[in-house]
Amino acid sequence: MSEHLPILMVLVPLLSAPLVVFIKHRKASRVIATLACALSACAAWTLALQMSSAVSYPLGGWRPAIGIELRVDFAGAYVAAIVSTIATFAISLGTRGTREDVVGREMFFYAAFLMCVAGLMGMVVTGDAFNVFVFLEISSLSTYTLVAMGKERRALTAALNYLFLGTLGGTFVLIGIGLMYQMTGTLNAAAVSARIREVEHLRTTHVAFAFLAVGLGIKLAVFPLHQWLPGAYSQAPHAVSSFLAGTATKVMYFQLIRVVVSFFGVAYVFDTLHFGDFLLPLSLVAMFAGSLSAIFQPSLRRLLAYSSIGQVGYLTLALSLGTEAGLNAGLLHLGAHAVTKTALFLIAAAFIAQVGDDRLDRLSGLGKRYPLLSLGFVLGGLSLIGVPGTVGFVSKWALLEAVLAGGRPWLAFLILASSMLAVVYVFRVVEVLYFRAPLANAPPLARERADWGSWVPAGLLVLVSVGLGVWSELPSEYVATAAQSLFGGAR
Amino acid sequence: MSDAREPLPESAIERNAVNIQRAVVGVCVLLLLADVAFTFLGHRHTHFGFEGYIGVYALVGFVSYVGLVLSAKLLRKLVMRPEDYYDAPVVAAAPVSEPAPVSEPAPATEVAPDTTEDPS
Amino acid sequence: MNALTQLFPGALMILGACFVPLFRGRARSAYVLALPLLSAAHLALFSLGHQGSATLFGYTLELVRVDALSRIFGVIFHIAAFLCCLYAFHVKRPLEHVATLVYAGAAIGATFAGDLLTLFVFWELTALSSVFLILARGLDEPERRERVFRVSMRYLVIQVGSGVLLLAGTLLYYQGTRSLHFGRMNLEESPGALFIFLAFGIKAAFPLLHNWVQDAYPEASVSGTVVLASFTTKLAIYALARGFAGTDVLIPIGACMTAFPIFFAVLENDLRRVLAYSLNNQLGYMVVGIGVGTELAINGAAAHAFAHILYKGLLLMSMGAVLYRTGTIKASELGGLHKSMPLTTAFCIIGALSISAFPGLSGFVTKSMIVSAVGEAHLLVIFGVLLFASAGVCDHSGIKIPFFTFFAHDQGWKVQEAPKHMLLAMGLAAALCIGIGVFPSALYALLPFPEAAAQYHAYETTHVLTMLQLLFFAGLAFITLVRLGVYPPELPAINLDTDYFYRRPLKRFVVESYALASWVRERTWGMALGLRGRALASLRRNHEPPRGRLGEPWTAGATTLFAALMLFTLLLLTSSAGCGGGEDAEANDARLLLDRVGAIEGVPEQAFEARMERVEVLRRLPLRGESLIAVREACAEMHGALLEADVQNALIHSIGAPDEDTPAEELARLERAFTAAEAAAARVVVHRDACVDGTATLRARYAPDRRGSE
Amino acid sequence: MTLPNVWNYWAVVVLMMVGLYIVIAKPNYVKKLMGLSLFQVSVIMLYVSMGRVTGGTAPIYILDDGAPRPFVLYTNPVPHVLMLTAIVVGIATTAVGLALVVRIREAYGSSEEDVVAELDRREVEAANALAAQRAAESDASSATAAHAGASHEEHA
Repeated sequence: MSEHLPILMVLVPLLSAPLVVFIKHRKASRVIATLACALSACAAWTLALQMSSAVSYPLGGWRPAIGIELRVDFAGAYVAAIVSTIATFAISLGTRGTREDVVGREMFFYAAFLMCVAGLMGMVVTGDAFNVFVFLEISSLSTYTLVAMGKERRALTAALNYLFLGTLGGTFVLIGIGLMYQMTGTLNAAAVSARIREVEHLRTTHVAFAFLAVGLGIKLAVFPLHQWLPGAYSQAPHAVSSFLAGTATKVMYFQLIRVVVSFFGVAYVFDTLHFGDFLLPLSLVAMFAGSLSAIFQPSLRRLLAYSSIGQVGYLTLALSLGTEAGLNAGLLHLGAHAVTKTALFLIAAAFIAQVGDDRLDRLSGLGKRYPLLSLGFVLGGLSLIGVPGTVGFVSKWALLEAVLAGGRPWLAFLILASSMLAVVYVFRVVEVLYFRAPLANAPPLARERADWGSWVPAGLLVLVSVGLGVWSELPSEYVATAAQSLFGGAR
Repeated sequence: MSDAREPLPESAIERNAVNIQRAVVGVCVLLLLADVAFTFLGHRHTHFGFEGYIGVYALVGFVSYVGLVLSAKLLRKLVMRPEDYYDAPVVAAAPVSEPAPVSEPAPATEVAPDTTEDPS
Repeated sequence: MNALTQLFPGALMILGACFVPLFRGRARSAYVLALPLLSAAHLALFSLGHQGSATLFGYTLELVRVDALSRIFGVIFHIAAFLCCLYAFHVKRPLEHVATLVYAGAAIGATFAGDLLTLFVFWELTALSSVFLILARGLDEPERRERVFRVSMRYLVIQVGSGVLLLAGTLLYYQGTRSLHFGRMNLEESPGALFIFLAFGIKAAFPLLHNWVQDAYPEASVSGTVVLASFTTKLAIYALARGFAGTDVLIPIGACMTAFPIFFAVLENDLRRVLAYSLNNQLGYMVVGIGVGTELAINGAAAHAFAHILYKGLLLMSMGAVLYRTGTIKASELGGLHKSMPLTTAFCIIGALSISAFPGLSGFVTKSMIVSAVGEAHLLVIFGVLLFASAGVCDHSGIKIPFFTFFAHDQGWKVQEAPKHMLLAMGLAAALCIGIGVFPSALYALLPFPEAAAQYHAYETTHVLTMLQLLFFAGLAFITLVRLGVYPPELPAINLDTDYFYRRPLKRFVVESYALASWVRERTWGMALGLRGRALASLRRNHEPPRGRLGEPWTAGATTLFAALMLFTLLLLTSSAGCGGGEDAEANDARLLLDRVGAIEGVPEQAFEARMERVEVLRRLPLRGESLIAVREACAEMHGALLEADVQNALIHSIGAPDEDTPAEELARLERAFTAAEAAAARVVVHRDACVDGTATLRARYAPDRRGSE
Repeated sequence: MTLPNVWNYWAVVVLMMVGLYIVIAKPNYVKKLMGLSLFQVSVIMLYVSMGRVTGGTAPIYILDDGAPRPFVLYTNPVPHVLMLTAIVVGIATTAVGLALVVRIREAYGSSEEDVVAELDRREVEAANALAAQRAAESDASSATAAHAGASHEEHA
């Protein structure tokens, strides 16, 4: 059984999706979706914890490089575990607000959600370049529909914008893969990386990399290509935005790492193409522009979305260093930010379900009424800032170490300076929650009490983010192994 | 707000304001005398030569004080601003005339009039 | 007992703070008051020299380090925490109590931190917890909320900025020395030390980095200001004393700090801001002491910090009481309050005399240590500056504060005396001020270098006499100036300070960069629209302000354009990497040629058709460059000939060896085949050298490792 | 590398650019979607071109009298197979996109991007204005309440 774990993580959600539609039962669909995600998560965690080296799974029994191969290394298992766990949290314990968003369309909602999970998991576990594209499109197409299910009509335009850009990105990736295939004659990751040495001086190879990088850059929301993100995150149903915030850009980041490290090789990408010099300024701009925009956003979810753009800047900055320490920091931050941001989006969803509006000023003075939710937001916000004792600090520390080890202290300063912008936007919310009187003339709350489903998952994730900040050896050691195996295999 | 209020009846301190001032002058004279006496009778513990002169600390105290207050008056000409100086909006001079309130908390107040009319 | 010493000092306050919201009414107040006492008892469990370690982030940390220097700061922080809690007895919201306790606990924890990382953690915690004390004022006065929020964000960013510098410095320092131990550092030793120094400097309010003190402290709530003024800056003083004692540059910095704030203090109308300037000035003495670095000087700095927390707290408490009762703290609106608030007046005067270093009060016995240390180091200029500053202190804190609040022109305030708990807190602080002034030896015993302190005698006749002269003649000058009408009147205004540079231009910078960004965006997008030659007018209409901001969603088209531009940029960048244009084309062609030649050789000999195909492909291969074409021709000819020869040979084999039965036409075919094969073989010989040598040269030049890797 | 030799690649580039241009410049959502489809289709041509082997036949297994014919040079079939998937993806994308356009048309009454964007913007601004107004009113009322509380305390 355990040798089939890699395919199970993908298959379970993928096959449950049609099941959900066929069963046509609202409650059952939710249960099935939950179970499928949980099973997938179990498979991912089992694999992540028991593996001693990269796992290869030949699909259909064909020899890898002839047939399609699933390949899970430490980093892949780590990302898969994060993605499936967050999917479970977002879907199973989704808030009442989430469920109300999609009343009457539950089957399709859960089916699309499962497809999206399957697509993301597939991207992580596959070792075949074209499969990456296929799974990318599976997840993207389902994401467009999920975003379009948002309550307001602006969700539709957000979804369509996302569709344009997502398709553009996906097609760029496809072109890149095609050119890569043209140069190497194979789609298998291991075989590509073995053969790319011979053709890496050719222009077509450069172009292949450029297309892949920009295509993934769009999906990853690298700075000037980020504009689909705020709309999609702030208009999608709550479960979806919580899920996307924690996973979509993270998986794309992981793909970019694989393209750089596994397919093309660090030496080629950074020494020949100087990709780091291209990515670094964009990351810096993202760190500041994203956070600065977040400060001025009038709505809670847009604030969080722009903060995500800033955080993607940290991720790409870590990658642009082109060192093992940088990779380590990037993977750590990937996990840290996934947990934190999902928790914050879930809390935002709970708040919005209570007041029926996602404007920040409607939260005035709600800190007293919802002490646990507000406390959760504060803790999550502190992790976003990178305050000691939270997992955000662990990753920021790793990033600083990586930057300093690269001999660029000025970068460390920029990172730290931009985290002060995070201080401002987090405390903006804190101020609204705790230091304003409730609006005297506000429309009545949609509900009086928050139901347990809205704060338990968020609370658990907040606890995780604080717990991992205190017992920081747990994530750092695993990620260090992952980065080492990923990087060691590349050089 | 103070115009509307009647002051409380004068206290002993207010009645004796002049006496207090006189007392201060008296103490000053006494201190100088003590300094003279001490210089000739006792042993001064000093770090620098200038401390040996009689009344040097009195001079330093008086002159520093007057100098401080007078130079602060000059400084006031330079640094004094109305109380709401920092709250006044900054206007951008960029090609597109961006309204100042981007850093203000409620930029929407300015567009309120025409947008509320728009739908109607 | 042992279990308790596993915790760091101050931990009880931080942990206890979490439970404050569980209590109600008087029980809460009692609980809040009990926590500092409990924590003080906890501190008493630690003996001098105690060290506790913990492991975090893979580093072994020195969580607790108790020595004389940290102990005296720990003690005074506990006293201050108790007084602050007592003073804030009336506050009903749990928030401020929690913030106060966590803040004080973090400051105490930082004092006992034995390594830089632990110090950083507490350093940040003080920043994050203290900001709530400022924010809390927005709750009491909703109309000030916006202002308070901005002040608190400025405060928080600067405080967190200091922490961030500390973190960067710690990392750099660790890289240089492989040690996180928080001990004496050299500025020259590592750039990390410089950053750490700057981080301390921000919190210690060095000149030009000082402004957050005057900006934030007066904006906090009545009790909040007292709390704020007690911990942050003194923690920085402790950190400087620990890390940079005897660093020469501190002496001019400190002297500057004593002198320049007093000018502003003379002018300032907001009396709590006057005290904030005076705080800065007092810190200057301590910084000078640390810079001098002798045992006496360090003793003086520590003792002065101890005394300073008490009398500055006392002064701020009295001002807070006035604010609490009257609702204003502007000198221009106050006066004559000694009639309605006599006890507060008395306490304020005790504080004012203490800060002015009046003999018999705490300031005198501590400041004189620093001044003597400077004298012993024979720093004449610094000594002069300190004397000047002493006269200045006498003005703004000693005379201005009590005079304009409680005496001066009676503005007709009819208010009650301060609440009892405030009076009690002030009374205790005043008693301590007097107690230290009268029995300095008790304080001296606590100092970092007790032997040196025991030899020091503050009450020397010369010293008392000169100090009295200085103070009384300064008072005389005040009387003279007021009588002459020269003393500057209190005006409702603000005075520009260094914050001008970040409050106006920074704001402008943000606004401008936003405007610029949206301008760029509109121009680029406008150009894209211009491509389709359509309706620029409608564009202008749509993008009038306040539209077109960066934060708004962009259209799909605009972002697609950006994606295309990005791709273009990356393509340009990458295509310029590694290979030049002409050489590149030739290399490409050469590799293509080699590849095709290799393809022919890779086919099994018997696959004639495939070989024929490939030879044809080779023959038609488009190439540039004479030499490549020559090689191509040669190889095509050679392989064509080889193929021909092989075909003929195969034919010969298929016919088999001739014998008598062989028909004549067969023999003729065989004959032709032999001839053709021989001709082909001859052609092979002709072209072989050109082909083999040519490909070998090309291979060596363009694909050296190709063979090996395959 | 003259034009006739690689004309298919040039066609790919032209198609791609035309598609991109339409996505960027046309305000109508349906046109944009068509541009996107064109862009995707160009990739199919790219793949098919790269799979072609000069002199190769179609990748169909050729039998001579029931036996496989030896030594046939086939064009690479893999890119063709890959493109089957890409075609499906392209159709799915266009279908989802068109469905969204229909919904947008229902919700906004237009399928022109500028009109929809303008409507969105107004919606946001109206919400901002409403919120600001509400905040101002609330501040005013709470400020009076606070003053009342303060004076009450003073009396007590």
